[in-house]
Amino acid sequence: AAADKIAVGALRFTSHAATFVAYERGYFKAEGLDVEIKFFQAAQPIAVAIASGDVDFGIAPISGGLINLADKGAIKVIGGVLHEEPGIDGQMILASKKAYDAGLTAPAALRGKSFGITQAGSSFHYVAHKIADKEGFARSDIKLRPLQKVGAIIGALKSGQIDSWSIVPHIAKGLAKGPTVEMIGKVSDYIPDYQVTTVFTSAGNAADKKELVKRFLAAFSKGADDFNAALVDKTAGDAAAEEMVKLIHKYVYVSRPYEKAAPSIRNGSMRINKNAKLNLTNVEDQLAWFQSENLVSKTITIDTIVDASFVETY
Amino acid sequence: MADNRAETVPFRGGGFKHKPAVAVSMMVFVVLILFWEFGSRTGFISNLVLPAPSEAFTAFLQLIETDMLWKHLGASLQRLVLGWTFGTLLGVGVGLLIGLFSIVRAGLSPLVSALFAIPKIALLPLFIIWFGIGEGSKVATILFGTFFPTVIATYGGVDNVDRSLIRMGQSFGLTWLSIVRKIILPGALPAILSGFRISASIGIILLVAAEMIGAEFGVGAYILLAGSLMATDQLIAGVSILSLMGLTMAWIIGKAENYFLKWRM
Amino acid sequence: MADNRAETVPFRGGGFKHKPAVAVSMMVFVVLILFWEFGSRTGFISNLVLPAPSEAFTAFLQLIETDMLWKHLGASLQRLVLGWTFGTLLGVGVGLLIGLFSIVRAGLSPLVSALFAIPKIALLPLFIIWFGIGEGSKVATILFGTFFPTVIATYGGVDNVDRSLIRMGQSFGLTWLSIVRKIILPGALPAILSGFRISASIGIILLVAAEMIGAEFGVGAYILLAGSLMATDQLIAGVSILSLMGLTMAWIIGKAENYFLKWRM
Amino acid sequence: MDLQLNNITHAYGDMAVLEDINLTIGGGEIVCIVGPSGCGKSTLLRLIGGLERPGSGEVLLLGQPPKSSLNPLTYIFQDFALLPWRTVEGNVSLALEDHPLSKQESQEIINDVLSRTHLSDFKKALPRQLSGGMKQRVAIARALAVRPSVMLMDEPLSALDSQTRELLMEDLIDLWTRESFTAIYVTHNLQEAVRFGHRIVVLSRRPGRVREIVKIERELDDRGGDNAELDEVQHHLWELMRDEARAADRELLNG
Amino acid sequence: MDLQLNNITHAYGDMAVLEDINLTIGGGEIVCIVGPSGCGKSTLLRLIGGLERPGSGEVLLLGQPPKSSLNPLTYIFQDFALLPWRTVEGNVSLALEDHPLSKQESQEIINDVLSRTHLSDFKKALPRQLSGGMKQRVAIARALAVRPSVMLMDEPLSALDSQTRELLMEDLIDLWTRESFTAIYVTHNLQEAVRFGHRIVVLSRRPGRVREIVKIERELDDRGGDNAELDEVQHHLWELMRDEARAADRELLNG
Ligand SMILES: Nc1ncnc2c1ncn2[C@@H]1O[C@H](COP(=O)(O)OP(=O)(O)OP(=O)(O)O)[C@@H](O)[C@H]1O
Ligand SMILES: Nc1ncnc2c1ncn2[C@@H]1O[C@H](COP(=O)(O)OP(=O)(O)OP(=O)(O)O)[C@@H](O)[C@H]1O
Ligand SMILES: [Mg+2]
Ligand SMILES: [Mg+2]
Repeated sequence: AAADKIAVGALRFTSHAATFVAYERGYFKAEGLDVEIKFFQAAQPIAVAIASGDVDFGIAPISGGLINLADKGAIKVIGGVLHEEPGIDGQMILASKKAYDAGLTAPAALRGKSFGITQAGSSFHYVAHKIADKEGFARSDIKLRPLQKVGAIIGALKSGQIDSWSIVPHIAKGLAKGPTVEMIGKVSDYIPDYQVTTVFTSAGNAADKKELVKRFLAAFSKGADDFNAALVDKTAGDAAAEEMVKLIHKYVYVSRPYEKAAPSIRNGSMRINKNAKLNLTNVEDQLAWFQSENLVSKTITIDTIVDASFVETY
Repeated sequence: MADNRAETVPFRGGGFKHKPAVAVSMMVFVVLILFWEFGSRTGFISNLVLPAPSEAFTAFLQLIETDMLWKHLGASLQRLVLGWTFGTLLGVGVGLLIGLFSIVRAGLSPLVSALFAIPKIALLPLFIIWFGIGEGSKVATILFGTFFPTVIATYGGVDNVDRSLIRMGQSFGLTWLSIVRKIILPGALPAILSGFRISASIGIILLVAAEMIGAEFGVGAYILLAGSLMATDQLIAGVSILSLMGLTMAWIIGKAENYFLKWRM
Repeated sequence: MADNRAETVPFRGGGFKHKPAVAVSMMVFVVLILFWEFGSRTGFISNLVLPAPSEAFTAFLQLIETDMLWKHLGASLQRLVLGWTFGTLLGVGVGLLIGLFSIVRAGLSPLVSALFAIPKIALLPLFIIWFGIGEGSKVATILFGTFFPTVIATYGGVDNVDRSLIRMGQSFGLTWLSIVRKIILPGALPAILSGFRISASIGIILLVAAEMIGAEFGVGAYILLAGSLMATDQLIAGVSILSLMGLTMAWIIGKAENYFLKWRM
Repeated sequence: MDLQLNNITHAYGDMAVLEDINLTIGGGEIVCIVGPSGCGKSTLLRLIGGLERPGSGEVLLLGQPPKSSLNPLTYIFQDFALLPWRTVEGNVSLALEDHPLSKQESQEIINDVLSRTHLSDFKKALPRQLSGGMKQRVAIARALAVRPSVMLMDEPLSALDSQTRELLMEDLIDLWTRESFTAIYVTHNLQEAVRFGHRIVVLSRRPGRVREIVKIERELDDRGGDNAELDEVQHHLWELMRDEARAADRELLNG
Repeated sequence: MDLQLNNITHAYGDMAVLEDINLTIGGGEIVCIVGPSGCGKSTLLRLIGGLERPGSGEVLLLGQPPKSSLNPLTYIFQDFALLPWRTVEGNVSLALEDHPLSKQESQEIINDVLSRTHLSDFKKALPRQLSGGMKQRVAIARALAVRPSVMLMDEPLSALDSQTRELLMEDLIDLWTRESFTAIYVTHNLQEAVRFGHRIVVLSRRPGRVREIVKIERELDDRGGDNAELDEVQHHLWELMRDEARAADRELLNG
């Protein structure tokens, strides 16, 4: 039979490596999937694109937009991708040098400080509130600054216009190396089992094309296994790691020469959940947080968002 | 006259004239909204594609109930008023200089034309660096957006002041300042005011762009949030608020025109 | 005549006239850029605040060298041409209908005014749902942005066609279609063309907004990427490309005006 | 073909403009209509030409217009009403294009009327290149092209400077002497009226009524130079109208 | 105070407009300047009033203007040149505001000139509410307010319809009869010229030169009605100018 044509939405980030590996190494083909990768500038539009039918599968953090789209019956979360886990560098909390010098040396001191986020309802927003909760001050004591774009946040942090931010390790490390930014903590201390990104598909696929979804997840997981082995667990040897970096470089940091891109790719490698396991507990926590912030309707249940029939959840 | 047939002259005028039909206008709006509501209720228009007007209205009511409307509106209006006031004041000033002095014109008017067309959203990152993420960059965005059209309207207005009036002023030996104050300024006023119309609507459009930068409150911020949450009902509500702001501004400027330009019809 | 003093009549004309001073215009540009370059080199203008013009130029050269310029430009031009062409075609069509038929005017013109002023960035999330993330929504953004001003320019043009010419046509017993084709259309053409000027620059401005929607290539996408990377040199290079596109469009429309409106001065 | 106006009364909204106008115009006759500003002269002409419908009363065409006439009632307007985007030739041709004429027939008509108005050298000129007098000549050529039974002229000379007016007046008289067309000639200018009119209809202030109809027997081509009889008629007309003209002049417009 | 023009020659770029104009205008005299379109009449008037500098030659004021004159050389323009945003009163006051006059003095002058031009009832009217004739009266009042030694009038009547023109002509003659101001009166209209001019200067086509100066002895207030002498002068002027006027008329503009 002819292969099923599907489109997968992706960002040019290392965290989407599983898709690239599965594509490059023919795992999708082996499952009878004719995949077209569509690239996006931000995660949010991938969810919208699934709703509009432009894309079949995508990877993105749980966001207010994603939940609302799920509520409107457009999409379903079907698995987990990135996951914070002890022992592996996870997202880090940063402070501007100016704020650091003024005493912001630990997340506990964030009370009354400003914190950069892209938009209300983004993962950054969630992180900031989780820190407040754990440190025991009111969420409103952290002054959130929505700046739309990661680049804008970086600029604002460097120039001391915002005091703090949290971000994935490879960007965090890069920034902290410079003179204007200091690292003050880890997100995993505040959200131990953070299900950072998830894989999702249209509600139609999840309900009517279960077979197709399963085949996609199988291929995707194979890609994830290769990636984890090569760059996260480093059990596959140096040559395999090198080869993996080269493969990823076809998609990520393409405008930089390989020598410059490679360290960033290696630094940015975080574990991708085996078999797309999904931490449902954390997803529920995220949903509860969205609801407590009035960002999504209180009547939405976890079943509206997640179809747990495809992968192992915990 | 042999032939005694008498015929009325055939009518050939008519057409190409507009009878105002307010009833039709109202009806189109009402029918459209009813159809839209009906479509949404029956599911003919998917909720994903477009929320029902009633939902958008509910979102609007919610804004009022939670007192957020005034917070958003207040924040936006403050930015708009500040940015627009300074933008137009500066714009009128520079426009007058360009209109009155050849040297200034030669120096500035190509610059103004070059900068006018630059999309302000593209410059947001620079604005953040230049003016910070506080109110500064938001006001600056609107200021920049309103400055250039005002300059162009103003010096266009000065250029279009009837030369024969200026010549008349000179022929009566009026001083340079008298001519500028009593002839050129009032003569350019209609153009300046119609420039205000344009700059006001540009200002409102730029609210959305301006409030991309670290704004917690503001109609633009509300719309952006609604967009990122895919809360289309709130999105439509927010956009309607902008529309109403635009109508209000146009109405105010219309009043100002009536007042300042009553010498015209 | 007892008093025999003879005096020349005092000169009181002069002033309020513009001598074109192209040299000054050029000089202002050159001096400004040199000053900026100098400021950047000496560190007087921090690199964070504004990159040196030479850096922006280097970024531009890099675009050429890497052949990315044509990719970006090609993608943007395609969107612009498609969106603008359909937007203006539809706009002229609807504008003519509004201009010619009272009923259509009553129904549509308030709707057009209401929708005209809505900021298109605010609608991006809806556009994505309606038109997808492919070229559709990008072209649609530009189409929407250019449609409304064209409608308004067109029916304004039709309204402003000299009524005495229409009356003349009727008095010679011309058919309705003849009057529309031979009098109203050519008479509205100047307004339509100047509407094209406006819609072209709106189209270019909207490129940035349109390419916010998942565009890999395109001048707008390039600028957005540069902004998010705070690569101010690339940002300035990209913005300059937009400016050049604007100038080119204006030039083309100027040529079209010269061709179609040679009957005017 | 004669024209007959029966009890024409017209109003715009509440404003009565014309009241009870009765008039018959016969073939080859030039009837001048004079009256103070705003008394409804142009309105009357529009009613006659069928561009507007009279509030009450009727405008009748007595007898068939000749077959050859393409547009029996043809206007010449004060503002020339030339299409600025068409050449002289194109402007004349406009009047012919909706009629079933062969290209050659049209071309012949155009050449003929242009030569009769001394415009043959200006065929390809655009209106903006022409002086006011030349523009009005083009309008006259265009009117001649459709072989009208009656020419309706609304102040055809009043947009021209006085020397051009003088020149065109001579041309018009020439033309009439050769072809003796029928015309209704609206004007403000009493000198023109006594130069052109076989009969001069004097209207009162708004609402316009017929105050007097003055007949001048002398032939048109015999009215040039100094002519005491015409001076007298003109003087009489001016006496009739002066007070009303003054009152019209001193009226405040738009409230 | 007399005005003397010595060898005035003027050109715009390559285009010679005036050539070697010599003329002296004495007190209380009205000099009419006639000539075909574009021969440089308006230019000449601008040179006389100091609004433009002559290419060569000079315009001399002989003798001191009277102390009371606020603006010795004062224009009246064809297009009235009223500020549309000022009332009748305000337009007159404009001419006085840059002079050191008390409020009361100004008010007196304004009231005086408005009553002399029969405008007292229209003090508060805006230009848009006035007919053309009234507008020109306001411009005349404004000119009178600065007590000019010489009035420079550039076709003051040619924007008016012919009845209003007739009325204003009567008013101007009245005014001159009472105050015998000095004036240079540019016009196209030979009838006006023979009604107003003590001398009539006929200019040739561009470049304008003085072709002839016609003197009319009869008093201004005796020129009304039918008047064979004036008709003859007018006829003579028209004979002088007809061919040039025709040539000017048939010239293509802007290439
Ligand atoms: N279409 C119209 N609608 C309303 N009022 C009109 C219209 N046309 C003319 N009028 C009014 O009717 C009156 C007569 O107008 P008309 O143009 O016929 O006068 P006229 O005698 O030609 O004046 P003029 O000498 O100034 O040309 C004027 O008061 C004018 O304002
Ligand atoms: N400022 C100027 N620059 C260049 N050319 C000019 C200027 N003013 C007038 N001219 C030209 O000089 C010539 C004479 O113009 P002017 O206005 O003096 O003529 P005129 O006799 O007043 O004509 P009209 O009878 O049409 O009023 C014309 O050809 C005109 O185009
Ligand atoms: Mg009329
Ligand atoms: Mg002149």
